Amino acid sequence: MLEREVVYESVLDHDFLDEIYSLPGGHEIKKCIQCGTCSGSCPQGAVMDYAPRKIFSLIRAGFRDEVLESNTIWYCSSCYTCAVRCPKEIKITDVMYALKRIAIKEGKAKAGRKAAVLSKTFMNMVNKYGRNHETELMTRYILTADPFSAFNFMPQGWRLFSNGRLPIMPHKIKNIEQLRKILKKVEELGEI
Amino acid sequence: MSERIGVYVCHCGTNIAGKVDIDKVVEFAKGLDDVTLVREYKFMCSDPGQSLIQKDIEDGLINRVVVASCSPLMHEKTFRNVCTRGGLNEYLFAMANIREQCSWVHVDEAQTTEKAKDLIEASVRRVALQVPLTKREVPINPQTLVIGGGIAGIQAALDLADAGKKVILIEKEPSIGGHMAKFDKTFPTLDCSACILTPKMVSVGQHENIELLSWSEVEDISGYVGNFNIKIRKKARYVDAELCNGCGACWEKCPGTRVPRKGNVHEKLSLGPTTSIYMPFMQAVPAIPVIDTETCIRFKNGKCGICAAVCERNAIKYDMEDEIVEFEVGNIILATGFQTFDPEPVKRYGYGRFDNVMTAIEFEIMNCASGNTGGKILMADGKEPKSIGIVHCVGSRDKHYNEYCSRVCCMYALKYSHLIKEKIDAEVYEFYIDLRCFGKGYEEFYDRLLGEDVRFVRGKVAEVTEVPIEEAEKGKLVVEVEDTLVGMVRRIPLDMVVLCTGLEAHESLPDVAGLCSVSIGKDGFVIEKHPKLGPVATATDGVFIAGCCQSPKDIPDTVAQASAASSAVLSMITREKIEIESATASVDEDKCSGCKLCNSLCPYLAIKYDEEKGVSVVNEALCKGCGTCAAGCPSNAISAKHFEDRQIFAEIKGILSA
Amino acid sequence: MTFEPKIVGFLCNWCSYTGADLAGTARIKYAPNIRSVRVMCSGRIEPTFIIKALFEGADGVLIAGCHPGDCHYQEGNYKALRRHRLLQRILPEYGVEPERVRLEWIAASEGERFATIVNEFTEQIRELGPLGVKESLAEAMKDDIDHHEEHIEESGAANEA
Amino acid sequence: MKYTYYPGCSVKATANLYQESIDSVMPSFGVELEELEDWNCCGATAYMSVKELMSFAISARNLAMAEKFHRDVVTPCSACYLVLNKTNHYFNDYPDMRKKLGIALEAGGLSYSGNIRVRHLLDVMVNDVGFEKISEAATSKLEGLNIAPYYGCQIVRPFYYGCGACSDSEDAFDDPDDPICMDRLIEATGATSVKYSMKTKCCGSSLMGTEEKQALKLCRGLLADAENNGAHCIVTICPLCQMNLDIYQPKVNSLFGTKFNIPVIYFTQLIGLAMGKKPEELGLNKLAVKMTEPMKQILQGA
Repeated sequence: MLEREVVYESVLDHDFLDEIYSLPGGHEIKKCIQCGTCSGSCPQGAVMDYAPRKIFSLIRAGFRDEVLESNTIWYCSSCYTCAVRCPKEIKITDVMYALKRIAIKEGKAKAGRKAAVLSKTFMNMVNKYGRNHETELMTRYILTADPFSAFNFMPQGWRLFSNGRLPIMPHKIKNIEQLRKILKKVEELGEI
Repeated sequence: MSERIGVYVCHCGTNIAGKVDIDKVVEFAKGLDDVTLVREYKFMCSDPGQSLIQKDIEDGLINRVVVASCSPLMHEKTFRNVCTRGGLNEYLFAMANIREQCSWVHVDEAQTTEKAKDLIEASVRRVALQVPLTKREVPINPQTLVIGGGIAGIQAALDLADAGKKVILIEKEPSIGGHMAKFDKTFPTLDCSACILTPKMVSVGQHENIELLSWSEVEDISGYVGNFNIKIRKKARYVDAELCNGCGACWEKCPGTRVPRKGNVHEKLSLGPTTSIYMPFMQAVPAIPVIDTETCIRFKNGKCGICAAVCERNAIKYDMEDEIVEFEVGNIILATGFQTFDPEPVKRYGYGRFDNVMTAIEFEIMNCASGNTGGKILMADGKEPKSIGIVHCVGSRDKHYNEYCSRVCCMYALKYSHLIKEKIDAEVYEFYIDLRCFGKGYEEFYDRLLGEDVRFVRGKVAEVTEVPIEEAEKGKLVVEVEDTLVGMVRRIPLDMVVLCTGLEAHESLPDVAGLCSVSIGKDGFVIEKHPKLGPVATATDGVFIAGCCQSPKDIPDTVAQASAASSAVLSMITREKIEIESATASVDEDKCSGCKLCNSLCPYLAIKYDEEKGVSVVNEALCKGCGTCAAGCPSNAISAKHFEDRQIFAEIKGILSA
Repeated sequence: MTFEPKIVGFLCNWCSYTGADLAGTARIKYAPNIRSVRVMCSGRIEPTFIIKALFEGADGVLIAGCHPGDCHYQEGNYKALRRHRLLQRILPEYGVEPERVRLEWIAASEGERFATIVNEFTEQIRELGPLGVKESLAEAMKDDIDHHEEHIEESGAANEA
Repeated sequence: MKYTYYPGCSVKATANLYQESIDSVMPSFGVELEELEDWNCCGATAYMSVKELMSFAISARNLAMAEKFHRDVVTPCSACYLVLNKTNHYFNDYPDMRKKLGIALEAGGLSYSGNIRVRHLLDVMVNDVGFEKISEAATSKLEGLNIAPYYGCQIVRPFYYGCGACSDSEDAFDDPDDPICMDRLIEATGATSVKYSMKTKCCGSSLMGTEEKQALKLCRGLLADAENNGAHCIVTICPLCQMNLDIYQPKVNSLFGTKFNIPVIYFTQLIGLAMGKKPEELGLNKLAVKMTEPMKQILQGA
């Protein structure tokens, strides 16, 4: 968290709200009444820097860095409890995704460094094979994010392997070219 | 044809002038055929504005009038009256709606101005073809129907009856009194609900001008303002009202159970007897019981008959049947009231799953001195709770259920806190989003509660659970909520949770409103004639509204609206006569081929075939001017007055002329 | 320059016109292409009104009435529905795409819905382009319209007499 | 009843035991699952965190390929169910997205009109097959077995009836806070469904790789609630939930000093057991937390 005594208007980003709002999932975010249903419902609410409700306040007030650098967005486990309960039907989970993307794009994903690595590794895996290969995913992820934690994952890996649940070879889809063409076109079109 | 049309363009302050170039519009209007005079004014509906038109008519400058201003639904009547005062037939007037459907809804000034021009040209072309029509007058029946016997209906009925007018008050429950009869105390003054309501109920029962039909429902409404025909179904009570003296011997001996006698405290909450023959509560008006045929043993297997045996006056009549009665009334007041939101679908609050989660109405009944807990606050197992949570906005301010604020919950929730603190030694938590204490004495009441050690937590409750995390939570209900002012998620163990369920229009409203041709808004409540200036009237002349059928409201507002509705009715009755729409259909007998198609098209059976002449004839008293017959006539023999084909054609031509 | 379609709306007094007014009271913005004609009931709307509007230069026609079951005159909207269906079959014979004539139910409380429908419809007509067959349409309809107009001239004169 | 089958990556790997039970059980109910040829990963939650439109695009490739069969797409994985469904909804709800996805698919020689229904295998079992048929097939009634139905998140959220998050309600089949269809399915097998509060709470699967402690905490809460309410085992419908609660259960024990020993099985395995099939046939030998003695005894008695 950044420390400030008084917040000057000049340091706030008042376009941040519109940036979120214009995303498909950002719809209705302006209608938040700060009731706290989301925070109260969030299984991770207690460990977040700011629980979801506060994230909306910060977005609306223009605290761009505080939001993007918070651990909140990386603690979201996509359980959608807040989203179905929100009395204003704000797609909160989608907003969290949007924040994750902006944070990764702008290199502000400090609090979510590991999650960012995992997500990117996953994406690369899918782009490469068309499918996820869990063995390779975890190996690459651990090596990139935190090689020293490898021993931490080993018991689980062994449990999978010994029960015949860990395939060694990745499966590549036949028409990977088609998938790549589609992705290339999206790149040209630009994200929404 | 040389008509002399006067066009009056209203600025409506900046409402129109801010988006429409008035000068251009005026120039344009001057160039239209038959237009002899164009004026503009800041507010055409103001006195000076109206005088402008009146004077031009009186001076003989014009013989047709077009006002380009707001919606005809807003001011058509105003300007028609101006014409009449000036000596011009009011049907030689047309309006161009350049505000609601033009300046207020478009962004680009040039386009808005163009549209305003088109709309004015349409009205000018139309008005040139309009013909004078004569107004018809009908007498107003001085009798009034009030539908619903809650505090709104009671107040309206008493006001009218005290003024010497006859009232028919119908109530679908066995007694009048509505929700107010279930309350113990009323906020913020804490006066006893029964003490202030019962005298009113009694005067309704005794009033010579009120015919009270309880346990009755509206079957049909036909006719029009001043002359409605009403059919009412008097449901069989199985108790003869003439003979019964309300002694209570029947329910004291009744072996049937309408409300379970076993089960926990909350399941058997009731104000009146829990038997199959019952009175809803002891102060019931009329004080006559009714048999609940769903649970009555006699009706289930024919084997009982105890109530008839114990009744000394032989008032029990098992063979009673529903009865249809008919009335004629001049006006109708709708006062169908509300029902509370059913919280069962909000699974996360556990209503129906957890014994000690209860609704506001259940809690009211529990608090009511005449209820079967004697006003004691008890948990389902009969013990006194040590901590109670009050959850606001259940089913209100929530897009999944009702989007609107139910308006009374904050205040009744505060009332509960006070009652709890007064009666027992328990901690009370209020879980609120915003506290809306807007009425007279309300903020002061909140202030008082703050001093009574009520714990206020700002946050909508996320969930009520029984799963304990720490020792103190075992065996308790745990409320999970973000205390938004502190910014922390809290878990609060409680013995009892009261859900402040919101108010919804009563489920019977859509049917009744349909019978009166009154529209229901998307929130489920009746749409009033005007949200600001016509809050007790509806779009249907002669049908008025009072109380929660229009929107959630508290008792003072309900009573005020009821009195307003009755005074509106009184002003109608005092007039004795009312003018009704002249724009009816008429048949050109020369063209009518006598095919009778229109006879079946007319929803009011206003067109009859004249055997002698071999043509169809419109009964103008029954015709409401919808024009369906005119549109359907294959020989073009029917014209809808004031909406004739040629007038509409002229209007179409006008809007497309640019 | 983009094509600005001309749209004529026929709105029933009790629901749809009130709904359109509500859009105004709530200051909801929508495309300025629509100009509305108020009738007491959607049951009053004759197919000839619509033909006339297309003939006079409209690119699209919106008919709006109360929701089924809500008609102020009990069932005028059902009549409108039937006439609309009939018209949908006839329009292609004049060379007019049936999508140019749209029927919607708009309640008095649905200001926002009115605005949404107008916007959608305007865009739809914009994509369809101007009613290109206007010349041939005029030719094809001439007899019908002339006949009808003669007819109503007479009846109008009769009314005034 | 023929469906286009979308297994998803996990079912082909770490959840191969799920697939084995599906293969073993489904034909008995006349459910024919024809695997979508050359399907690709749905993208799950991770892809969406990096690129939005791309994640919808890869998901849409599957839908586009499936559309020509005019059958419902069925997946046994809750995450795939959610992502495919979400793609479908957003494709239909947001014209701009529809347009762009259309262009992208075209680049791959595909097109999609948005008319496919994505369903979960559980939905097919309870609504198309029905409890009656399941009950009939359950020849070895599992009486005495207490089972905690674990729905998890993504099958009931956000696509359930009445929720503003979805534009039509047809895809939904149960309540987001208190679903009951699996409870009824358990009863149909003769077993007892355990009433507990955590049945739709998050197990933290998506956090296990990054915020392990928090994820383990969520697992502990779930396992504790099931155990306290007398569950012999937990039944689940999602490969990610299963792996999380199964593979990580020893770790939960070591971190929090608990002694959980609760097998976590798939609903298809449960149905198989009720049909009298051998555990190996259903892939039950591949569980990390093996079937307990009391469980085995009940099964033998059945």
